[in-house]
Amino acid sequence: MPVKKIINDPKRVVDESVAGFGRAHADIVRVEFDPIHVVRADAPIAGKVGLVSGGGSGHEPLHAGFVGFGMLDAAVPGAVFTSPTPDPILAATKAVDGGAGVLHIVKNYTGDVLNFETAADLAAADGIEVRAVVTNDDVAVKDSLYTAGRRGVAGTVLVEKIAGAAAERGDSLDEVAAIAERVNANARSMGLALTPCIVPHAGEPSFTLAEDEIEIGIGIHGEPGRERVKLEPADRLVERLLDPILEDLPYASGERTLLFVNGMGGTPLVELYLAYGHAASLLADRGIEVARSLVGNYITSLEMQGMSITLLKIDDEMIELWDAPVQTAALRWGR
Amino acid sequence: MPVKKIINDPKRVVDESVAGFGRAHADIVRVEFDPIHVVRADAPIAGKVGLVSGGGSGHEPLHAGFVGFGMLDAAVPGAVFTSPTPDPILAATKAVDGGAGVLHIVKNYTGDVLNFETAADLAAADGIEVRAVVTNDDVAVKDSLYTAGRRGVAGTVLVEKIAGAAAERGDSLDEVAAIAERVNANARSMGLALTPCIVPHAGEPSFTLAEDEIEIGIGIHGEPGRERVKLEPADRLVERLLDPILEDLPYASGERTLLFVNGMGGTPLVELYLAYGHAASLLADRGIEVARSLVGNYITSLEMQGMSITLLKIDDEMIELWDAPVQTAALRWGR
Amino acid sequence: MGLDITWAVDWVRRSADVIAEHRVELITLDREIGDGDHGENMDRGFQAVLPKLDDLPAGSTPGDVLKLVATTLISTVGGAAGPLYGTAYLKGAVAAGGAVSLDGPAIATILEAARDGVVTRGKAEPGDKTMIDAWTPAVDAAAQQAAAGAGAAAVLDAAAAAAEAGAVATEPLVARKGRASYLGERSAGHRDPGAQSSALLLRAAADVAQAAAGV
Amino acid sequence: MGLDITWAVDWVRRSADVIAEHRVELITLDREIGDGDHGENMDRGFQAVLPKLDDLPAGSTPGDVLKLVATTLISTVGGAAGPLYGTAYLKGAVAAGGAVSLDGPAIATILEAARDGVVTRGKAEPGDKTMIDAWTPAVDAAAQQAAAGAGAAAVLDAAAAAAEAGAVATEPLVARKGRASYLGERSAGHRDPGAQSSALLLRAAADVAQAAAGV
Ligand SMILES: Nc1ncnc2c1ncn2[C@@H]1O[C@H](COP(=O)(O)OP(=O)(O)O)[C@@H](O)[C@H]1O
Ligand SMILES: Nc1ncnc2c1ncn2[C@@H]1O[C@H](COP(=O)(O)OP(=O)(O)O)[C@@H](O)[C@H]1O
Ligand SMILES: [Mg+2]
Ligand SMILES: [Mg+2]
Ligand SMILES: [Mg+2]
Ligand SMILES: [Mg+2]
Repeated sequence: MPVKKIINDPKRVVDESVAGFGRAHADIVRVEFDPIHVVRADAPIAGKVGLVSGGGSGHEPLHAGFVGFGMLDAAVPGAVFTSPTPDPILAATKAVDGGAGVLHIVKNYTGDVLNFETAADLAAADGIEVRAVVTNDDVAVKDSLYTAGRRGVAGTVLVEKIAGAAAERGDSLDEVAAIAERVNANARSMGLALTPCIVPHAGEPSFTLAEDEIEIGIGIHGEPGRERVKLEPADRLVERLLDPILEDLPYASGERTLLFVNGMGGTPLVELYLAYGHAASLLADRGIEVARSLVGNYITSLEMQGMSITLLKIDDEMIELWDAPVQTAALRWGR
Repeated sequence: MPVKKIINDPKRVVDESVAGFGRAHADIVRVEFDPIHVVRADAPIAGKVGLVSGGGSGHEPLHAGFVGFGMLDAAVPGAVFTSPTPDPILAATKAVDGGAGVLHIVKNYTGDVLNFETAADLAAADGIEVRAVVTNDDVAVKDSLYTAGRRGVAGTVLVEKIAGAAAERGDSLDEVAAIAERVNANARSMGLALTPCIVPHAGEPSFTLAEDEIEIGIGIHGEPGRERVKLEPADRLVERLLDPILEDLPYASGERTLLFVNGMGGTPLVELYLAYGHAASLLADRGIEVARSLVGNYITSLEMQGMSITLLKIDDEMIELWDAPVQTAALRWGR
Repeated sequence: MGLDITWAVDWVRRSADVIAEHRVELITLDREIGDGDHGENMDRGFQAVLPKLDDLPAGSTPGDVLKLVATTLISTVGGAAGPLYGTAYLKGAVAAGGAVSLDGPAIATILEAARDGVVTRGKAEPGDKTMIDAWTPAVDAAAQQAAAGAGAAAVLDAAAAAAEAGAVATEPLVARKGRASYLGERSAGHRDPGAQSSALLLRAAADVAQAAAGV
Repeated sequence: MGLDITWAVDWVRRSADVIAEHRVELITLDREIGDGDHGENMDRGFQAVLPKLDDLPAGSTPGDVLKLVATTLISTVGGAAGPLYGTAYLKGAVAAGGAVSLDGPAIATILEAARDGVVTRGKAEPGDKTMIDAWTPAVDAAAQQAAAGAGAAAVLDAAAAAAEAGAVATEPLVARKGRASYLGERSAGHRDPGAQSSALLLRAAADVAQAAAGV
């Protein structure tokens, strides 16, 4: 069975796509191929903390779409859904080192953590100060004592934006790492899928769902979720995501949040905004102020249909950094 | 069979989604419901030509996502894939009339043209000067003498951006209409689909395709395309779209273009950038300079997988207007 | 025996029922060569007319009913069908004038005015595979019957039968107007949804007239 | 009779073949409780080692081969398996030292060092449903055989058999490490892909040793 995708050779998908990305956004990034990484066009920036993230491909625009002024200095795309090896992470780390140290933003998956660790060790051996923040905002993973821990999902985008703004305003490595940790600690996410996705090399859906079934607690790698339920109205689905988030990190009435409704890639905006509307109503009912919003496909699983909701308990400094100018392929304002 | 979508009631999809959109972007737009239309938060702007577009829903972010500074003053969302009736178009026209006249940007479909015509007549009766530009950039429709004419597709986004910038800098209604016409006259598009989409009220795919078939020359309403071919590598698919475009509006070596690779909603960015890369190479081979680029899901058909390519033969003035600041939900730069 | 306000109101009610019953069929026809919304659009429109019938002032004429349908369809249907059907009913209302009862010739005149309105707005010619291919034979048959002295019910019956045949006859045609035209040759082999809905509406008119005539 | 550089090189070649043959099987296992890339990852890694074998300088030892595999897997596999297998081969290489020939006890020591490396990096315990559940019984069986005086080939054969049994025994387990752990109870009923690839690699080592021993 042929894989129905706009690709040439499954083994060349990432290289060809990243090449196209580099061409389309040559004003913002440059792309290196041996080993593959995407770097801010003006990197390294002397005296600025460098921000590097990366992970398996297939989550676009994450991470390359967030490279640029006010966000990441480099992104390291691995094979589809496979964390990159240490070499390109090391190369990216060197490429963005402006003398003020480098922060690795790593989603909490065994592979990502191990490969970034190795790269950090190698970079340290080359005299670059490296700190890592491991994001783990996914409340779908319960009993994290008995698992590899919570996964890093959509909250990662918020960490990258806010930490990126902190680095851009000249914060030190310690300070940038601290704000990244603070964002991660205050972010909670949960996702669901209506359809699976097909990894190009695998050629088959990541899981199968009946016509009337959905997966709750899905990750971003086409991995099956935590439970499977019958299709329900959007309002109820939104509740299924929001309730565990608010249970995990309760809000007092009057507290502020950033509400992020993220599409998994194949869900139309019409549905994401519909879900956003109900989520905003539910939060208003509880007296939680939606201070900032983000709606769209920012961290995806190829063509998977579904969405995740993220709440970030936000404070004045985070709001200021969120509002700060950003100029990347996928997130841009203020310049 | 239930329709697998994040919706409540198929009949309320548009209202609920537009409500969510309005909430998420309250800094940019306000939403009116009786009759439904989306207006720039600061409309009407005295002395500025007002730009109104609209059409069936299901193409998000088009058009509401393009309401804001430097682009549209109002968008009128119809039912899914159904052009709006004259009432909301009239209401939107009145809401954005700042005394300098209003331009209607209408995609060339019988329903859109007729309903906007009626609204324009009614607005004129109310003393508002209205001009209409009908976009028709789709080269997939051959023999336009024997059809309803070419369809307006992705080129519409470029018309809205460039005409919007002209209006923002203070051009007169005649001037804004003229630049809109010029963009439309220089834009050519063609699309393809790998999968159909499902209109919520219809509950069934718009067409069926075998595992190894694609539709070439697809429109944006889930209507079947012009021909059906076997799945081919991405490079060949790109050629299938670019060749008829370049045949229809040839470029001399050295001429400049804006290359727009648009996703139909369900195709991951990884594929769009891959296609962009090959399109850019082909254009370079022909000595055509890609002066500006746009890659992403800007005019979609719900969750359809596929893409379109648009080339706009661009001149200095169009580039200046393209680069001008824009602040909408879906397109933003320079502020 | 002419057709009065009761017939007009009953026709609208029957139309709403018939369109609702055939909603999925019309969606399916439109999906094959269009965008799959025709049944939904028409159903939305006629359901919107129903409650308004109750507000018709006493002394309303059939023309008033046609005008009510026209304005409601224009403001609720959208798409191509909204303005086209809206125009049809509007022109029909003008042709009906203030008459309280419509005889055979009046019905024929109304149908012709309606058809002409659609042509003026949509620019379709017979054979373009549109609703015009139902309306044109209907108008012709109605004129013929009326000229032969037939009553209103018989005129409508002839019109409905001709429209039904016209709708069927759109099947082999290649579309040259509307959304189906983009399909080129591939539009052949499918019935035009607008022609089909036209036939359904004219049949409803004839059936209600028949019932009114006590046949 | 000890295992020399020829065995080591042949083992790598055989590993590449076996992984390629089982690529889809490993993808499928990983799709069920992970993200469907394990077969692709391992195949990419071993295919990348093959051409490098030709560049091994004369006089290379089995330890050099293990080191070459380690660095290549680390720089080409990615995911969890890349660093974990990379560490396994690296620690194995260190344990092999400069020996030109590996006897039974040497093999047992190498396997133990490899397993310990994986545990140090991945923190998995037996029963967590990871490759450790193939490696731990393999290490134990190898140690037992070596202590009983078995030759290298027999030690590897025992290790492979134990690893195979260990991989099968992961099926009822609930995962507590790696991606499968997110599934909770739903991870039960599926074999761990990394345990399966470990068994395949150890079986390849034993088969090649058997052939070298001329059995
Ligand atoms: N130019 C035209 N003249 C007459 N009828 C037309 C014309 N264009 C479309 N139609 C009719 O409209 C029908 C489609 O209506 P509908 O599906 O509701 O609108 P849309 O095409 O906008 O989705 C067609 O089947 C055809 O009968
Ligand atoms: N912490 C760990 N310790 C030991 N083995 C592990 C650990 N985490 C994962 N694994 C092994 O890695 C295998 C998955 O490898 P692979 O699919 O290539 O990587 P990824 O999980 O990053 O997609 C699992 O089947 C398991 O055997
Ligand atoms: Mg993986
Ligand atoms: Mg329509
Ligand atoms: Mg239609
Ligand atoms: Mg895996």
